[in-house]
Amino acid sequence: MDLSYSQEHEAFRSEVVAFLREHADAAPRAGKGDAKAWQKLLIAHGYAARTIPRDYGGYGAEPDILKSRIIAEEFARAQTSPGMGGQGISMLVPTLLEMGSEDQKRQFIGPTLSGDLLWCQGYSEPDAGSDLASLRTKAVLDGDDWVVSGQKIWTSTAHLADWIFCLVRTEPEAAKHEGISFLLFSMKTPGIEVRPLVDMTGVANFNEVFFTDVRVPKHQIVGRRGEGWKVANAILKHERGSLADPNTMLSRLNTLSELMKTETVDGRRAIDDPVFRDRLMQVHGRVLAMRCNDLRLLSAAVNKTPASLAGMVVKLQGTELRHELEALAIDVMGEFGLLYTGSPQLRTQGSWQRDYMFFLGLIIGGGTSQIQKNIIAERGLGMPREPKTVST
Amino acid sequence: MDLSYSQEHEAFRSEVVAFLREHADAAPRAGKGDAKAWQKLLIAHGYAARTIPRDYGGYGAEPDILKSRIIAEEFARAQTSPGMGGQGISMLVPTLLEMGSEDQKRQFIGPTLSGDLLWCQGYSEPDAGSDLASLRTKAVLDGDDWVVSGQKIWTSTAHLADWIFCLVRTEPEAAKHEGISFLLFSMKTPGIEVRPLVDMTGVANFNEVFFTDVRVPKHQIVGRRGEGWKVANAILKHERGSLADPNTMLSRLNTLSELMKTETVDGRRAIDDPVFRDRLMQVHGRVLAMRCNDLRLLSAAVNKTPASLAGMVVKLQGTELRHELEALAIDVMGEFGLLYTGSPQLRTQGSWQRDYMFFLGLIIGGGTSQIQKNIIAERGLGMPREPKTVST
Amino acid sequence: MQFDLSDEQAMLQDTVHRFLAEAGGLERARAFAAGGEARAVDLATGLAQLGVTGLLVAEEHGGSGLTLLDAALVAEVLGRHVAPTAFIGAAVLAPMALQRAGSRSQRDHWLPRLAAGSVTAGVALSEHAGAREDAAVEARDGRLHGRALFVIDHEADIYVIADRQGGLHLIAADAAGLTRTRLNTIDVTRPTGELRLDGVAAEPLEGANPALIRDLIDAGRVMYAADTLGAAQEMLDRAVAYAADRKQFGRPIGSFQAVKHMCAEMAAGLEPCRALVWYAGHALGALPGEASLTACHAKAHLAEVGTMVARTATEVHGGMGFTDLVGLHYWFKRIGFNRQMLGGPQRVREEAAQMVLSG
Amino acid sequence: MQFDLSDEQAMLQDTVHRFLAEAGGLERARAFAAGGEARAVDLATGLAQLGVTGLLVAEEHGGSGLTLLDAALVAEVLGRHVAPTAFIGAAVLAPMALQRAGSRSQRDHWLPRLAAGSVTAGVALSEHAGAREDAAVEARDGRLHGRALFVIDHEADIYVIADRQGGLHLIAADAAGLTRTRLNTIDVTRPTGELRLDGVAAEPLEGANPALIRDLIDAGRVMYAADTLGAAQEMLDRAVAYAADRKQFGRPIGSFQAVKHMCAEMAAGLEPCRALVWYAGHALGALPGEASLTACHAKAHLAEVGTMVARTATEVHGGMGFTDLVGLHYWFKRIGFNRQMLGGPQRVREEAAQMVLSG
Repeated sequence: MDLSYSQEHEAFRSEVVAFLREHADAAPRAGKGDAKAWQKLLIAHGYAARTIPRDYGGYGAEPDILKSRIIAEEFARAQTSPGMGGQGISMLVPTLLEMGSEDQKRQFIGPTLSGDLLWCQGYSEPDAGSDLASLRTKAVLDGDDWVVSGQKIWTSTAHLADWIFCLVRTEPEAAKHEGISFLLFSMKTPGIEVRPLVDMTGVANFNEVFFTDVRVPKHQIVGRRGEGWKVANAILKHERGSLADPNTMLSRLNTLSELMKTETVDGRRAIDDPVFRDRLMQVHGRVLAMRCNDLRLLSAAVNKTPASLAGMVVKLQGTELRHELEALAIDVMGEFGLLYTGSPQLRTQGSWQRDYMFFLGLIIGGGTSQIQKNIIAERGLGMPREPKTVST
Repeated sequence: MDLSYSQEHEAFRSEVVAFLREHADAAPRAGKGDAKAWQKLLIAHGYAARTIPRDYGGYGAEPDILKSRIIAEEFARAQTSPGMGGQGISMLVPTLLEMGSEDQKRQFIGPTLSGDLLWCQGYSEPDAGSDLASLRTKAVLDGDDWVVSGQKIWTSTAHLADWIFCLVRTEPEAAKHEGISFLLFSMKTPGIEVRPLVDMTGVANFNEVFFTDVRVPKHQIVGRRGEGWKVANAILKHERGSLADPNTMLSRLNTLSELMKTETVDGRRAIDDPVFRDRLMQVHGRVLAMRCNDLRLLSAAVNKTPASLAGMVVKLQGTELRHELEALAIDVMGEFGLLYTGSPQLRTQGSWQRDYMFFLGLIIGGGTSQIQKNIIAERGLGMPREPKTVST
Repeated sequence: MQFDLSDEQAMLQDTVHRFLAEAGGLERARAFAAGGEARAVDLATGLAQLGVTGLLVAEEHGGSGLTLLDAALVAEVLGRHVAPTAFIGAAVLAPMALQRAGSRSQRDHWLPRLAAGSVTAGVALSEHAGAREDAAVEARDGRLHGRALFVIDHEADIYVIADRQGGLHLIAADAAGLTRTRLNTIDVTRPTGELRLDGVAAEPLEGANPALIRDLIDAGRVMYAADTLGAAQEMLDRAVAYAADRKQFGRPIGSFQAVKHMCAEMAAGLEPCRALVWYAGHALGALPGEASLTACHAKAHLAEVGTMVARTATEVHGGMGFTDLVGLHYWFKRIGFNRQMLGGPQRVREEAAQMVLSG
Repeated sequence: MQFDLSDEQAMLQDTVHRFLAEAGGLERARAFAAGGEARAVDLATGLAQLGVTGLLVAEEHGGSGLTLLDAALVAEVLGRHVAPTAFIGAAVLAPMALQRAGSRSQRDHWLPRLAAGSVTAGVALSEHAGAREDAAVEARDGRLHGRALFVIDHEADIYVIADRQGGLHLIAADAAGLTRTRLNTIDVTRPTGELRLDGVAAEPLEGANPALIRDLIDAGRVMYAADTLGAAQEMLDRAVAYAADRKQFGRPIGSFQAVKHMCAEMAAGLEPCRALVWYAGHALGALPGEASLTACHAKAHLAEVGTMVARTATEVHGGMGFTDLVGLHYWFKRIGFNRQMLGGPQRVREEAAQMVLSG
């Protein structure tokens, strides 16, 4: 058990701190500032696209999980943008590195990293959610083009994206996991319609995307025909549990503690109410457990030791915990907790209600809690799979 | 909405109260006194075996749910034994009335009611719990006898019982629900061994019963060969949710409130601790809901209106609620809550720990919570049954 | 002995239910949410014609003189349809206050108007169920000063306002010195607001006293509990229907045990709530010794069960439950609103504890 | 940066695990429960030989000078085997107290004996984590008066006793004026008791002070948390194994989604607890600023998760879990015992709140 960092890593931390001291003013804030210039500066210093080969527009460093963590920690501490995110950078780039052709790597990775090419992800469909492999958007080869028809849903940045990486059914006769291919195409291709999908928070965080005879050049496929499921799973491997980040939760909890010092009922502060204190401490204990679990996962990654169950539970526990943290805040505020966008007395910009709902969305999205529990039971605990059912 | 009783019922209540005033001293208490004489007195006055025909040893009154309730209420208020219970009286007698032959009714009902014949129930087996219909205790016809071999479990009064009503497989070739028969036989028959089954409370509340070539005269069958499942379900209909009785829970809650006035930590009474108060009130609210639900069920029974879902949830909710009530009491007592049989400082005879465990047993027994939820979903909410699985 | 709804009560619920369904149900709430209307006039008019506004008003004043239990039954139906209409303030608390504390002439003047729906009343008494930010109203020399938060049925013509001492007062919405601010909450179906009173001329209800305020709060709490009962029942029904319809892995998701058990847990939690709300509604008029306690328990318990159902029913709907497409969030938010109004569950339980443990 | 067990630590756990398994595991606990033994001498001897009793004792006194994290890892294994043996008092708190507060001669005399297991020490300080029935110990003129409840490792040769002011004292089990009473609890594997002190001659540990009492309680709480971690993990493992084995409706019950999800919920709750216990154990020695807070959270959180696992694992076992046949209740009761000792979860959370919210 050793929570200290080596001299090399401490030196690296100093470097990052020095960089931030010098340059943080140039970082974009609250949607203002030159995000692309900042991204280029970060790549040049190795604080973004750190381990992507230089040939493809990255910084080309050896992977070092602790250095990545140090970068994340220091940028968070300085409340400075850690560069661009999004599904192109976090999911497509690692996948192309693993499964893409040399041409695809050269064509797409650089512009994606620099922010010149924004991506969205075309996975889920109205009838293919938990059962993603049953997706029905089809692509039929016609001459040198795939002709794509169908509908996607939950496409988060479809209205902004330049391109889409998309799962389509190309082999209707094959078994369901083996008939899928992975296509890349421009969102400007004729036949694509994007409709915003308003959710319970009142905002269109997602879109529906409709394809009508969208023609995609034959070579814009990653992997081979019918290998799309394999490619998609290579992507899933790179999806992060960052939405349930325990450090974010801890800082959210601190914000709640501060709020409890100012909210009063009949002149008494919420923080002095033993029942609220007890609920706050219940949440605190659970957040600490997730934070220690996160430390364990980091350590396991650094030392390449297995911690599979500890990783599997993060999404389930983290999203539920965050939802409950927000629920506690609403109870603490009582009727003030009901206020939403546009109210003058709104607390913390209405973020408690918004996140209360948004994290319910996250409990559901990216594999519902039910699917998560199946995975934990079957892959984590080795319990027997459900027997095949007689199809009806 | 009318919670008052009619004049007839109020008069009946006065009668019961008068009876109790006059005779309660003769009732058995804490295992002492002449239970059989008391039972006969109750039957003679119609306070036990009330609706059983006189020909079979009952009182022969018309069914009147309110009168039954009044009897139960007043006997409980007077803390006087309401007569004999047990599976013979509560389950076998109604079943014989519905499915038994005239000879069986005349032979068994009277002595059972009077307490001269004690019964136990042979249903569950080690490998047939939730899936009761897969039971394997077999009975083979040999001349004029059934020859019974196998094992039963969870047989609660097997060590005291004179006779057993027992499910056995008589048609091994038939579908599993159709190969079962319902036999009655003496526990003194050679080949029966009863072994007490100690449970987590430290007491043998149940037994295992082993049958080795037990010979049962052919005519001691209720219904026909292979009709045992039907007969058993007629019995289940008569099983009561009395174990989760909300009035008992309310009185238990009052005992807990009193306890909280005397238990202290660092000199402070538990009742003055806001977190315990809040937990107590959470339980109180839930108990009240179950009590109102019980009133609704009573009213529905009186007025013959349906309240099926309200009835279906009683076992699930009641046993869980009671378990939590006991858990709260243990937390209130802290380390004193750990004490068990034989400790000088024991609170309430150690009943909190005992019932905490016993009600966990009840959550499991008589259809686990998982089975209860299946029933509520499928029969109560009409949700689709699970598809048949390919047998493996 | 009958612990059940009478035929008249079942019919009352059915009548209001059919009216709201024909008025568009969820779609009517959506249209209201889209903005532009201060009040849903069609609903207000229709409900007035059905006698809903005059439910509690005596027959001599043009109402039907029904009980608070009947009002709770209507609240349940309104919750079921997320009806964007005034009720708990306008049709329950204001008539109750006037009837119990108003002078003969006040009753003769206002009750027929409230019953007919030609006047809508907002009610300001949240401070008696926990004052936030030290809001309070003071009455001095026939004028009101101060601030009232979370006014029920805020879009009104007149307001019934409780002062700090337990007095009640009537003011007009256009009175001089009154500043009205709409407080936008998650529940867009029930306008809520703040009143700032800067020496507003008020008409006192002379018969008011703290006991009446207590009764008003009890009644309001049972109404919110009943509204949650209706809203939660509707969410459960929709979850069950969706689970039967929606297929994944080649079978209805309702055939998966996990989904089945989620629905069973909702039903097991919710079904006893129905009897609790009935009992609490009945107690308001008929069992004065139990009314406050059962009102607290109904409010708190329905808040907890409602929250569980709101979340679970949304989960059963999967991603669709998170979107605006099926509109499930209207019920979700209404249940969330009911949870906090007139005291969140924890506060209300502490009130119950004081009754039980001192008694 | 390594947040994981070292090879030595893994080996320590494995050694103790193999010893306890060979000693009979559950069957050894059963035999102990059947009565007749004041102490399980074979286990005490074996663990002493493995160095468990001397884990925290410095090498100069015949121990191995390991850390409180190592002690927590051993506590986890003891919980996993419901081992009927002294540990938290005898091998953790008593050596800690002597090492930190004893004089040179006290240390030289007692520590080698504790390390060798030739002397077993009970520890009485529960009153500092919430005095029940106003129990308390007063020290006057070198003698102890009063009453100490819930003595840890009660079947002992000597006792370390905290007085009301935060002083610590040593007495012999056969001292004049001492009345020892065994308190029978649900957990038959760990004898607990009451001491009545009627002017008992005591040897003070001169270096004692309230800060040390705080440290002892922190350490004790982490040990109970670790014991629960081991016990709960064992219950989960047994539930998973039982569900794979037990067939109903022609399939292993573990293939039913309801059973699967019960196991998944146990795992999801329990797995992060492992890291929390590691961290809290590490903090005891290495992170003084965080030790008390993480000890409180580890104690309270493991109490809650442990209770959930204890109940759920029993349910997965169906009726069999309720019987004595599979002995699951030994873990159930041990988890229940750990929950209350040195402060139930709610009290411990209030202590945490005072640290967090005043800080």
